[in-house]
Amino acid sequence: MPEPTTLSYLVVAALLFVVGAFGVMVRRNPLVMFMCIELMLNAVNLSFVALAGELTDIDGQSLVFFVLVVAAAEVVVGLGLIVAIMRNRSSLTADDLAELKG
Amino acid sequence: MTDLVWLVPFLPLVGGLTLMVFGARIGEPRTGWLATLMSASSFVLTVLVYFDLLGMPAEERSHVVSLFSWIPVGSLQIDFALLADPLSITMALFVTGIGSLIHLYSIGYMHGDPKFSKFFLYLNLFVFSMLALVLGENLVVTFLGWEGVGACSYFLISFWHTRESAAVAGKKAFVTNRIGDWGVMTAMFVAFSVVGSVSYKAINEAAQEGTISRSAVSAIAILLFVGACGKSAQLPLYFWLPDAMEGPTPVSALIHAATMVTAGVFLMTRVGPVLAESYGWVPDTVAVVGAATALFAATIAVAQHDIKRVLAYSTVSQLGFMFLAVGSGAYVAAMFHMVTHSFFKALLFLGSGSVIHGLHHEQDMRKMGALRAAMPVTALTFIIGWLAIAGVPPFAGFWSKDEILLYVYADNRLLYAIGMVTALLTAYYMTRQVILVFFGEARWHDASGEHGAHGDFRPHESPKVMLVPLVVLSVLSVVGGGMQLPFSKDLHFLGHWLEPVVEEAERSIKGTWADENKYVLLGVAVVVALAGIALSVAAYAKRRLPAVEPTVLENAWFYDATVARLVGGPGAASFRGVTTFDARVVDGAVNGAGAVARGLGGVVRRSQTGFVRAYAVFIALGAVVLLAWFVWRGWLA
Amino acid sequence: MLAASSSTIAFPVLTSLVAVPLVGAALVIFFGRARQEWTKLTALLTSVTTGAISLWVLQAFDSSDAGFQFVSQHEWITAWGISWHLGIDGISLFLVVLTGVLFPLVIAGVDPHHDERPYLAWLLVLEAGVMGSFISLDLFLFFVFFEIVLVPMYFLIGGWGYDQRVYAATKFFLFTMTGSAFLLVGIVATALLSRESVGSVTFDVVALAENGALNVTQGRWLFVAFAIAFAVKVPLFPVHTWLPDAHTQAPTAGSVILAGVLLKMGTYGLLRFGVYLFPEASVWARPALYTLAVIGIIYGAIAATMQTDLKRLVAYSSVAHLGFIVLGTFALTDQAVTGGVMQMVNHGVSTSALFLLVGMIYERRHTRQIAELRGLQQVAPVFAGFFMIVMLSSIGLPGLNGFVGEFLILIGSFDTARWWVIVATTGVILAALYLLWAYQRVFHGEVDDANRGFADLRLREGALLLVFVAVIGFTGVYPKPMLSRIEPSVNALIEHVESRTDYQQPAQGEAGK
Amino acid sequence: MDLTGDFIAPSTDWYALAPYIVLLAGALVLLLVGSLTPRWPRGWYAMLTALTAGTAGVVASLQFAALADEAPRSLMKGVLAHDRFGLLAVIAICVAVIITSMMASDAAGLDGAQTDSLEPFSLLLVAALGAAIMVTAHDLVVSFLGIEILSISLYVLAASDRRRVASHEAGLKYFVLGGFSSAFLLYGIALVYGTTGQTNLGGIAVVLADEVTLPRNDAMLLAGVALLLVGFAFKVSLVPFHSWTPDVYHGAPTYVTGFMASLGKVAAIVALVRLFVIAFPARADDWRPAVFILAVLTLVVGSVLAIVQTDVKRMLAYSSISHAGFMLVGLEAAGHIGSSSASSGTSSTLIYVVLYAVLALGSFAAVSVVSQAASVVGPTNATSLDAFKGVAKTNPVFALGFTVLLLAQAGVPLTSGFVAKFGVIRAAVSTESYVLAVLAMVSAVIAAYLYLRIMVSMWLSESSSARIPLRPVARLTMFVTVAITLVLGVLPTFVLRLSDTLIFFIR
Repeated sequence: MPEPTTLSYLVVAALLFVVGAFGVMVRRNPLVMFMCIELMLNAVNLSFVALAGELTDIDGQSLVFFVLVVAAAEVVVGLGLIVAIMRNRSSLTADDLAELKG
Repeated sequence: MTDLVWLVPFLPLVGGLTLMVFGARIGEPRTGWLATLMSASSFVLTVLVYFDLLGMPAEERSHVVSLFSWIPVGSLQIDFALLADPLSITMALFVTGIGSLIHLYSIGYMHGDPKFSKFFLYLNLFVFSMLALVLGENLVVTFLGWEGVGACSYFLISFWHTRESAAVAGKKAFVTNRIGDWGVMTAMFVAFSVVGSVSYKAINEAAQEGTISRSAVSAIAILLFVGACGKSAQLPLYFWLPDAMEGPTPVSALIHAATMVTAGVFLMTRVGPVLAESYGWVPDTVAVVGAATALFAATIAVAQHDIKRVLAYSTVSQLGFMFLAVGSGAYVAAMFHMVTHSFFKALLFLGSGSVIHGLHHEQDMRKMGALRAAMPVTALTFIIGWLAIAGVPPFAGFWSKDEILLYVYADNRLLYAIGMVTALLTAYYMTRQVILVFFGEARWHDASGEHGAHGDFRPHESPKVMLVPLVVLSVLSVVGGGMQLPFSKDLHFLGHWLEPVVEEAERSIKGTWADENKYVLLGVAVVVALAGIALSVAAYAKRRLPAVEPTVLENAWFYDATVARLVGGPGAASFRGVTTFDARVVDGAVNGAGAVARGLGGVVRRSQTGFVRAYAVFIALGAVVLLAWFVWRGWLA
Repeated sequence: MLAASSSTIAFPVLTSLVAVPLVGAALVIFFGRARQEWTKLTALLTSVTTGAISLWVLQAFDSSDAGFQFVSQHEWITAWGISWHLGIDGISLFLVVLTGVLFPLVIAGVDPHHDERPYLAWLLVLEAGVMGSFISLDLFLFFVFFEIVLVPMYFLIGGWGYDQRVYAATKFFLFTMTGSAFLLVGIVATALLSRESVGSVTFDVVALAENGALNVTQGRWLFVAFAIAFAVKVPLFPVHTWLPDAHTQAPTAGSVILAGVLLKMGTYGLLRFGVYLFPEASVWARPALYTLAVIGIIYGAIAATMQTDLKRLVAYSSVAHLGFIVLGTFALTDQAVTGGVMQMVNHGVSTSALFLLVGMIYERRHTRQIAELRGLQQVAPVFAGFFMIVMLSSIGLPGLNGFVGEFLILIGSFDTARWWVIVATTGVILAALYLLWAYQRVFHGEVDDANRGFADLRLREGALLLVFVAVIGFTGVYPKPMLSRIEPSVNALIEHVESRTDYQQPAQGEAGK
Repeated sequence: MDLTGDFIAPSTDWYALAPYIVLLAGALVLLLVGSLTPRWPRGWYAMLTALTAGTAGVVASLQFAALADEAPRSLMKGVLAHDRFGLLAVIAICVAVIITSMMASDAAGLDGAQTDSLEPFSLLLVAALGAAIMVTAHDLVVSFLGIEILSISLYVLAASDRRRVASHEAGLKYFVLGGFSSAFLLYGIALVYGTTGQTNLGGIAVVLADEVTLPRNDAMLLAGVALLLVGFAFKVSLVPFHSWTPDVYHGAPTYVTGFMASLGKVAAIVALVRLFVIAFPARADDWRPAVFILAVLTLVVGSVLAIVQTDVKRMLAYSSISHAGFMLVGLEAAGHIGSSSASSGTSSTLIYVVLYAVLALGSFAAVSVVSQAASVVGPTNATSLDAFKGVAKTNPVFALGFTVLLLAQAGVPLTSGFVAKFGVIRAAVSTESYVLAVLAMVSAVIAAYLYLRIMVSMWLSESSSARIPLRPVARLTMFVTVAITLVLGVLPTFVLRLSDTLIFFIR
């Protein structure tokens, strides 16, 4: 079994990213949408690592930590919002929130 | 003395302006006398100028008085200048003379009219404009008068504007005249373009010396003739004149018989050299149009019942004669006829006015008859006028008409024939009028019912102030012919007087058959005139012949009606079309643009569904497109 | 050349022409609240002062000097090469005077129905804007005034107009602004493209015109950009449709100002900037503009004939009249352009008077529908008399002002635009048609009960109209003082064109045509 | 890898960092002290916030002034730029914070804003910090951090109205889409990093300057650029990445909307310009066409959608989009690297966004004033066009002020709005992109209809409501913004002088 090259990592990352993007576009459950966004972010992380490896450059590796922190922060806020909204209404899909339009 | 010629138009202007401001305060009848005084004094002035000119050697009888620089821009230098020469003074003489008489007459005729002083304001303004027209040194000053008389005639025709017909007639006259003005203006443009000046002197000289192309000359001539057709009511623009009879009768006498309508003839005479130097077809056109109008109008006059309309059509017909003369190069004859015509036609109109006045504004000849007893002076004077226009020697009309026909014969036999027929008809319908009005049985008793004003209805003779002008004019109609007698060169007083002006253009018939046998032609003319009278008498007095008054003639060959239908039908329709086009298409496009923008917004707006997923899709699609572009660029690199 | 002479003087006359009305507006707004009764007086005084200044300018104007006079130039936005540059020459002189005289008359003669204070304030702001656009010699400055004028006019129409006012005001604003969109781009491009030839980026009209060296393509494109904006303002067919709505819906004062001076900003712009900055292009574009102008003349007249609303009728007649002016402007002969400039003023006077009269009719009868009016001459002869005189001036009767301008335009354009002139002259017939017809329907005939109560002219109205009639009469009989002041500048402008193009003004009178 | 090399701490220029530190400190103090002490009297939070922002602003201004004669430099090993270009933005940001905090405390209780608590204020400061980092970031990663700091606080602020569902909806939408776009942005960073081995803007520029990059890498690099553009386009709300804007602007409390429209715009556009002009000049020919298309789309769609709205907040949201289009016109000009006037594009864009920020603050302040009154009066949609009917009758001066702001947005001369537009158009023309210039102006006309509609309902419609109570803060805000609008409109020289020096940022 051949050693995976940088390119293959990048391809995987790209696929993950696309999957995540589609998730955001098709799913209605806000929580799932968050996860998809997380997926996209981590796909990017993967490519960061891969590229950093190819460039033999430590910065790329360290970038990942920034991203992780940011992602964590986003999740906190997102969940906070969900909770706030759930307080008013029992069940929630993203499509329920479509009063603002036009 | 001639330097004071500017006072001639100035006085009536002052009179007019005075009446405009203080007219109401001065009041009847003083306003009338004031206006008359102004007009009369300018007549006196004109006479003085006339003698002054007479005192000079013939070649110096052309005097320019420049008052001030009117429109000076670069190469275009238009002065407000007056030209005192035999032609203009001749015009000025009978304009002021007859004008004054008619002012006088109006004092009686307009007595008691609520707008008495306004009437005289208009009359004075008219006299001013007419004088500016004839005395103008260049086309533009003439045009000032030209438009001025148009405006005044508009005011005076629609003087009794509460009558719908009067209002319409006034507007019709003005607009029709404007069509002619298009010609005059364009002529001025051409003249300035090729000659570099609009003064008659410059234009005529340029035409004679051939410094300008013949086509340009012809263009100027024909365009001016278009204007003349408008003003002088020639085919195809004649139809406003009969309607103009809506105005008070003095107006018809002054404007629509004696003076304004002759302006066209005057203008053509003024630019005689231009007409003479232009291509042959131009004068021919003038002559043909003149002849055609003369005949056409005469036939119509045969079947009219309105006492004034008969005279109106006869005026058109007589003007036709004048153009016939001009077209045949007989300028002196034209002027001669213009003057005599102004005498007897004014006389006839004032006479008819007197009749109308006496019958309490009855104009239908079928409701008249046997008035000679009731109003003897009017009858007598009217009969003199009739003899004059019918062409019975030795009355004025005979000589002038004969002179015209003399030249026409030399020029073109066919036109001569037409002229003769017209002369016959003229004699016929004028006789008819005289019989219907003054002879036969009185048909106006039954009119008393309709005019049930006073129980026993009696026509009465008009006051002195109206009769004096009649008498004066009738005298002139008798002796007027003396101006220009055919018997010997020495008797061509008018001819000699006008020679310096018209010699260039005047056409010599010396040695032609017509000249040798002019007495034969004289005889023929007399015979024709008497024949016409005889026929008429037979038809209307003796009842031996049926009175021929077909509807087609009564309705003026339906010419007017046809024009009206064209204007009212296709004309109005096309105008409405343009207006709709403006509202629907042009403005529609504007509002449409707005609608499109809003509509577009409405459509795009739907994409803003409010669903997060949808928004995400937009972003993703946008991203894909951008990626595609950039990556493609990348591969290129 | 135009730039040659510039007599600078101590007191900033022209600046004050703009400043005084603005100060007046401020006073009206701030002190008017405290003293209602002084509001009108304040407005009147300031506008009269402005008028007086403009008249002083007229009197002090040196008619032998073709260049710009009373020039005042100060730094403004130096970073962009923009300066406060004002000047006046024969072309703008009478427009300035007209503006200066018209506003006090309107303020004195016409009262708003409500909210006098803002109304007067807007009028004064409008005056400042109009004045500014006639005297500014800096493209940017001109644009500022040209554009700022929209705001007060928008509020005047929208605030004090008739039932359709909002639609009309919005249409007016957006339509004109669309034109300005092109104008702005054009202005900037002109300044930047002439950078090298002029030496620096400047919006100074004189500098650009004298030293600017645009190549043919640039010149033509820029000219088109300018022309679009001005064509809307004039308005030329087919971008004229805002005018009838604006005129009809505007309050009397609005219509008067609109017809009197606002439209002239378009024709003036075409002459001052179109021709002066882009000689080659304006020679090139002449056929197109002739055609549009002549279409406007005939089309406007025809449309006017069929109107049922007096104000709309007058509005369309304006389209026709301004057609004449544009024709003259681009005929580029001494007579035609001079006539055009003069006709700008004439039309300003006559049409303003017409709108005043129509306004008075509306005051009395609360309708502008021709069909509802009848036989007014019977009950109001003096009123009818004034209307007649003004109408005849508009028809172009010799002896009144309208004739001189129209005649000069046509006779001057005949050599350069012969066939167009021949067609345009028929407009003279149509003018008589639609005005006389309207007059007949409104003033002639037997008066009916609805109109029997129609009051004749009141003293104030008479005094107001008398001014107009006096001007109409005087300029008709003795236009020389006016022409002699206009002509030198026009001459210089045409020489400017001749020196930069192969166009040569035709010399009349040489044989053979 | 050699880990033995001794660690050298970066020499830190504390003074230059002062603005960031002040803002951060302010936020923290507010949080700690505020939560430890009992509730403060109303207005104190706002006071402290304003004070903090004020201090930061003053410091930034001093630094800005100082930079007149010293060369711009980079901080923290070149991750932050210390140049006038950034500092002017920082100043604008601080002003935005001051005004917004005022309006926020003014809106307390009303308009649903829970601004009697302290969170919003600390969030304002945090957002400001993020924005400040964004506009000065000279490194992709730092830029990303700045964006996230700003965005996350904005998410919360947008949702901060606990009673109105609309506010929640706005928050959630903004959050989801924001995260989504951040992912693209981040991916872009990754690819650029992967191809150039650099995250430092200057470094990237250096690498791209020499032409030895493989085709594959070039495609990949440009893909990265594309994704970066997507990320920023979302923040700047360019069509078709704009769709969140109207909803969020509409749903968020009005003072937050004003904050987003001013501070958010400034931060995003400045960061975008800096990134493209500094990092990718070598690829200008690739990204300029894309910017061109985006500009046209944004201009047209923004104005066309604006005129069909019936809610003033949405109207202004869409108009902010079309304004973004105008800013792109400047960026497009800046993309003509060869041209001598490319720099005018850069500066004109910055000037435009700063002046627009002032207008937006003023306009939304006016909207919140009216909407507060309306929401007190009745249940009607507080920000609908009807709420403005006849305002001129009841509050003429206020109406006049708002009208000035609207006319300025429409680009009427003698207002800052015109100066801004003129600058951008001038830049576009000087780089001979006439088409874009004309399109921009025409779309401005379309947009003008929108402002006219608001003016119509204020001036030309019959008065429905009673007189609107104007609190001193609202008065002050309106006065200041209107004054700036007019003064800079009549005498823009000051601004233009600056604009010449703005372009000397570090490379």
